[in-house]
Amino acid sequence: MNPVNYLYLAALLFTIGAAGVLIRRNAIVVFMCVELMLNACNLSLVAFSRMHGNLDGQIIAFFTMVVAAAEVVVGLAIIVSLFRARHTASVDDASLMKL
Amino acid sequence: MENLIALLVAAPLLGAAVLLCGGRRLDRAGHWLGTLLAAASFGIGAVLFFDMVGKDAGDRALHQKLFSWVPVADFQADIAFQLDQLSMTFVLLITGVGTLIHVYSIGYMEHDERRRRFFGYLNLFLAAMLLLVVADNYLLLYFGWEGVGLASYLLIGFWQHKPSAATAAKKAFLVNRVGDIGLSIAIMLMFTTFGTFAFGPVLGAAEGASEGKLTAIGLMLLLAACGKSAQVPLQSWLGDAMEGPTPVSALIHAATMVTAGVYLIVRSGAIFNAAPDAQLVVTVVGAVTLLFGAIVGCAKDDIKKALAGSTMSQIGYMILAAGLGPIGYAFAIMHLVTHGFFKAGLFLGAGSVMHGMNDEVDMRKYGGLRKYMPVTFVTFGLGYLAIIGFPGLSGFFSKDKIIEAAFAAGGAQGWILGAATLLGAGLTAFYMTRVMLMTFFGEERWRNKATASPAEPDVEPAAQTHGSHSEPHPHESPKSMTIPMIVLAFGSVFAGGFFAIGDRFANWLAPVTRFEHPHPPISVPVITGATIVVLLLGVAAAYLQYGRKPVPVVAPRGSLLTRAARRDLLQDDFNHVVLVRGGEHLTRSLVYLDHSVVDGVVNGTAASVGGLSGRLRKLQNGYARSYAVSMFGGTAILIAATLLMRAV
Amino acid sequence: MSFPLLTATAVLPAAGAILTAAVPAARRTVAKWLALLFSLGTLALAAIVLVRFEPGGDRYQLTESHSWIKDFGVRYELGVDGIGVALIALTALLIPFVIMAGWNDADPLETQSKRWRPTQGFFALILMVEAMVILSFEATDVFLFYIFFEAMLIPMYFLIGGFGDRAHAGTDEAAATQRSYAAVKFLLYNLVGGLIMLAAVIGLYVVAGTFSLSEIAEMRAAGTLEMSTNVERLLFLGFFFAFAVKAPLWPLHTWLPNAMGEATTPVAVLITAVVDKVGTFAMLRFCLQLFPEASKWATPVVLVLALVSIVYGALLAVGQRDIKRLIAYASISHFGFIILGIFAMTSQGQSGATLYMVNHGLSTAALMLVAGFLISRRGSRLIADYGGVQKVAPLLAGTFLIGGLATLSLPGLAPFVSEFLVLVGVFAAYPVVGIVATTGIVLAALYVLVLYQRTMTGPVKAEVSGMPDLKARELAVAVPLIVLLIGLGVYPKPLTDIVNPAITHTMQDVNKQDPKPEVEAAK
Amino acid sequence: MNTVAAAASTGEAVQFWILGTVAVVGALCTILLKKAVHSALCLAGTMIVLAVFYLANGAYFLGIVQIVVYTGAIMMLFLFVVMLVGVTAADSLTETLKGQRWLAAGCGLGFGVLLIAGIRHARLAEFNGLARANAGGNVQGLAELIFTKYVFAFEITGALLITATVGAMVLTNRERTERAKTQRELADKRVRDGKHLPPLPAPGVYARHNAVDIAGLLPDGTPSELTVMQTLRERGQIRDVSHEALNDLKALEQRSEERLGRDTDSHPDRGRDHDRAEEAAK
Repeated sequence: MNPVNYLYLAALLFTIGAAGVLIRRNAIVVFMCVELMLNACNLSLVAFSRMHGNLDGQIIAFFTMVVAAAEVVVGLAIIVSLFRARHTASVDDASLMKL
Repeated sequence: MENLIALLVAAPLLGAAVLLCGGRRLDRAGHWLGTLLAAASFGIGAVLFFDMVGKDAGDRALHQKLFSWVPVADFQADIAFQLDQLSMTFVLLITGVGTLIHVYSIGYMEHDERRRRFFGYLNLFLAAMLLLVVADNYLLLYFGWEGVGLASYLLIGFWQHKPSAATAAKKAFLVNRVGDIGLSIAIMLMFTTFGTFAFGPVLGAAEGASEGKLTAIGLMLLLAACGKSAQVPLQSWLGDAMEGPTPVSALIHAATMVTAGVYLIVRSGAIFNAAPDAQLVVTVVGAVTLLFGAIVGCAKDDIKKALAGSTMSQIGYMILAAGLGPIGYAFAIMHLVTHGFFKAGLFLGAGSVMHGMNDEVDMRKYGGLRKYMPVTFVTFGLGYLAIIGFPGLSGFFSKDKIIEAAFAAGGAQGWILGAATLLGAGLTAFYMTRVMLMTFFGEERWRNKATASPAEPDVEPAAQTHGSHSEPHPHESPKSMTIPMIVLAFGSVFAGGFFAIGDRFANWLAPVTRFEHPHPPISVPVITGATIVVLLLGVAAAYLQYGRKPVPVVAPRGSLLTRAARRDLLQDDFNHVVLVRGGEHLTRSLVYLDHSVVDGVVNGTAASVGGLSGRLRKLQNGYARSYAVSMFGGTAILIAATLLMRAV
Repeated sequence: MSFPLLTATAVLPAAGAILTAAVPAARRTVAKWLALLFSLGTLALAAIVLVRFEPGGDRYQLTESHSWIKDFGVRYELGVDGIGVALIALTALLIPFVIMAGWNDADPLETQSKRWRPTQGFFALILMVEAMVILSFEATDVFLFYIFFEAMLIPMYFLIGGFGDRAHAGTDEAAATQRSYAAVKFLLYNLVGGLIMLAAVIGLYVVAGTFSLSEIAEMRAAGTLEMSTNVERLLFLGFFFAFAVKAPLWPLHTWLPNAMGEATTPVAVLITAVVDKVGTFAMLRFCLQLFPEASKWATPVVLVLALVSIVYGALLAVGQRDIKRLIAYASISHFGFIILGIFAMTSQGQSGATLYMVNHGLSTAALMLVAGFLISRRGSRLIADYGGVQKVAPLLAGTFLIGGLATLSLPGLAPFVSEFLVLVGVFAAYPVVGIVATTGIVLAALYVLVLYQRTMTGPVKAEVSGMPDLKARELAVAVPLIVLLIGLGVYPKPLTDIVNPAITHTMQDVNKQDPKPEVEAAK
Repeated sequence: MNTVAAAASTGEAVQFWILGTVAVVGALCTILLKKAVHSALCLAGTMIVLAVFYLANGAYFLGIVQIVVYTGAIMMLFLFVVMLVGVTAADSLTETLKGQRWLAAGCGLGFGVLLIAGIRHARLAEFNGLARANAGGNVQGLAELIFTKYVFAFEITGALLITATVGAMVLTNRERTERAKTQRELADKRVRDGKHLPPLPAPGVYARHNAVDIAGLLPDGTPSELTVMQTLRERGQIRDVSHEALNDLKALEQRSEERLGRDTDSHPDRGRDHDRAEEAAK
């Protein structure tokens, strides 16, 4: 088997995640989909690092995880306060971004 | 001596400036100042005249260049004066009659609170008119030409609160403007033909130019003359101009301004001599107008309008004479001067009558006034005799000469013109007799019937004196008014004889206008006889109609011609229908077009852009997810693009 | 390095603008006096320029030249020829009157708070416009000119849109919408023109490799400037379009009536008497000098358009009900005369056109400002609302009449000289065009006299009866203008002496000679 | 096994195909299931699968971290939030934005196709394998890089984490505006309000059913909301006493009575009780 398949898998997961972001209204689920996309990236990074035979890819993936962790913390905090504010976690309810 | 010329113009100009800018504090002395300056200008004119007489005929012309006016490349216009015999004649006429009418106005305008301004305008007119006649190039003449137009505009509309007056003033100015197109085009033609438009060079080189150009120039000058001198087809304004105060009608619309056209043609004699076609047209215009004016004069019941028609007709004589070339120039000017005297006199007389009759202008409401205003009666009578050409008086000499010259034009042209002038003489006799009879003879039609003045109560200052509109109390006018009338009467009696004896006047002008003796196909006494017969016929006819039978107070319907003549032979109706209505429609449709089409295109574009952006605006629905979709799609497109780039 | 006189002439009003704008809101009067002071100072500087300028000397004098944007060879080059001097003088002369006339036009209404700020802005903007206009008269670098040509739109936009005529029919909201419509229209028209011109400017740089007028002239003289006929024509059109919009020439004129109608009278004067002159001035300086052949190629069309402008503008003026719009259309007609004179390509025509720019500035200013005084008294722009003013306010009527007579170019008043020169110049080259143009004289008389008759004469209207006559401030505006009109009408020689040499140069640019007369008159 | 072959072995292939399918299915479930909890769980599954793939790719450290940090910490965080927001809060999958779903699907499809096309297009060299890189141990290798080459990035991520924590606290911390009420004050308040003078009934006081989210029945058999804890009440997560529940309750009583051998009319009060219960059931 050609390990390039990992990349295909990553692409697939990423796309699914993106589609999820677009389809779901529940902020939390949207957020999960973002995580999914991040993970897909990580997978491809790892695969790359294996291809090139150096660890930089893994390092990047590592940083990605860290950043993802930070992002989740803040993001979930935002969601919580949003829920507190308007008793809903739907992203469509925050639609004041129009003229 | 030369420097006096400038002074000649400056004096009344100063008067105008002071009176118009001076403000109310001059109200009490203003009219005296105006009269004084007019008189001063007359004095200067006299001095110059005697100086001129002192010289021998050859070098009598004076020249004075003040400064260069508009110098651009070849186009060199100077403020420069030329005073030769022709100009001198006019200077004396203008300042002389002008001064008299200033004096007259002192009395006539006594009760008008704007008398100061009236005198200011009069002075302004004098200055412009003098500038017109002493200018030494056509552009400066144009300056004066429009100047008198302005003065006439201001004076016709002097009683601006009367809409009729304002309209008449506007009409006069506009019709004159049409004429002015002629003058300006003539000047341009001169510039392109001769490279200059100063009298000396142009007239000197006239023969050199092609006849076509000269004819064009001539016709354009004629157009200008028609405008200013109220000749057909631009005569329509003169009748309405009678809305102005009577002294104005006397000075501007009888004696001086309206004769400027004659001056222009005579002054440009050299050009016309070399352009026979133009001359022919001039004579035709003159002939037509003299009959036109006479007919109109026969039908009008408004005394001033009747006199206006007569003025038209008399100027027709002058224009006709001027069109005859060297044989006519001198007589044209001569008739102009004599006409200046008697017509001014007649108008002043008419003014005096109105003054005594609560500003009633309808002759049908006059009658039998000779007992009440003797001086007016006598002076008016003398003017009357003069204008109809009663043997021995001014009109006789000057008009007779023109008739002779007309016959002398030669060929069929000569006969036709001669006949026209004769007929005109007869008509003149008729309508003037009519005026005379209706005003001073017959029963007193103003008695025991209220004279409903057509004008508002405060129209003429005189009205305020005899406040009510009930029965007028005819009375003689004050000295300040009668004296000028008497002086003018003297002029109208003796001037003609004085000029005509031994062609004194013709010889005086000869250096300027090249005098030639007319040689009519039939002997002079015969023509004279014919003239006298015709005028007696005219008088008789008038007497039969208005002397024997009582004059109805309400004008009878009259024949078709009469009714047409009352309406200026329908010329105004034509103007109204064709020019005014047509113009209104044109402008209205243009306004619409400008708004809907020219502007509409632009607005349409703007509107469409606005609509498009309005539709695009809907994409901004505020839902993060739909923004995300577009972003996602964008990414996809970017990737596709990069891939394609790579692939290529 | 001598004192940069030209720069100073433009910097002074600009500085004045900033200072005026900085005056605190409550000190309204201070701002007014400050603005007036600076405009007078500018006038003084302009007078110095006028004196220092030797008519016989070089084509461009008092030149300043500094490198600005090296990479594109854009230089800060100033210099004036006779035409420029005349127009700078006109501008510097008119602004004080504009300021005096608009003394109270920008004051807060009763409804607005006394701490209303824009009064300062009004005068500051006027001064800013003055600076821009003067600079664009001075710039001898095409790019520099373009910058100021466009930059003057900004203050004008705010002047039109921000300060409307107090006398308007309908509600304040309606007036506001009309005003913003007019302002936007003004801006868009001129921006489109400017955009096309920008393209042409860049194109010129591509072809010539420089923006400097003088360099291009040298190249042309040396024959080193290779510009194919088509390129030249395209560039000409690019420039001409912008100037024709500004001028304005039919059919690009429709912004002017709106702008002049809605803006306050002083601003309307600013537009037609000063700003629009930049357009005609630029035709004379840039179109003819940069693209002589193309100019000659375009002459027939331009002449026809100018003729249309003359007659069309006059006829529409006759048809107007609104005093200010009437004057606007009259101006369109007059601009037709100016353009006619420029493209007649004769000394008389072009020098007449230059005089016309100055005289039209004076006459329109006189007529429009007096009309403004009239309107401010009655609070209506409709002719029908007036009548018999002459009886209650003779001074007002008199000055109005003189302004009107100047507009119909009566001999003895300045516009006559220029109009006649233009006509003669055109007639000499194209007789038929000249004859058609003369009809403009009659139409001018028509609309002026109709306006005067309907507003000033006749029985006194009730609303008019209490109308006060001109006050001292208003006389201080009207009288000097009238004096100038008469003075330049009787003795325009000083002006022609300044202008003629410049015109000789322009004639050389297009290498044309005046047509010679048929017969040499016996001098 | 600390050397990863350049080319994947058959074993790895099998593993890939099986787990890969699981991962994709998990991902799909994540985005398709109605309830947030289920999504979260599916995601966790996918992540574990990914962790396995990391390990397979020789990223041992990352694999572990993935399991510990992601699946262990982050996903649990998610679950907490889900609990806060409401476990059963299922958002309807009906799309409100017009065309959004189709657009999303289209874009996603196109995007995926493009990515895959891109990868295919990239004609990647076969793997060099991490043999050398991992020679000194994967963790050591990473550590070396982190503290040398990527030290700045590392420090910055440190800062980032701190900021994130602070930010989270700031966002979630609700400022107390007034002192917390004491028991006494609360009691007084209750008295003042006048409702529920007695303390709230403990969950399932009268309950005939042992779940916190089912309202207990009042003596007359009507369910009382008060017996359910406030949070659930607010979320509207109260399961009502269903009709069946009442029925088998009745059945129970029936049986007990039969066993105790009492006839119904000897216990009139109970009969009344029945009727009332039935009414409540209706």
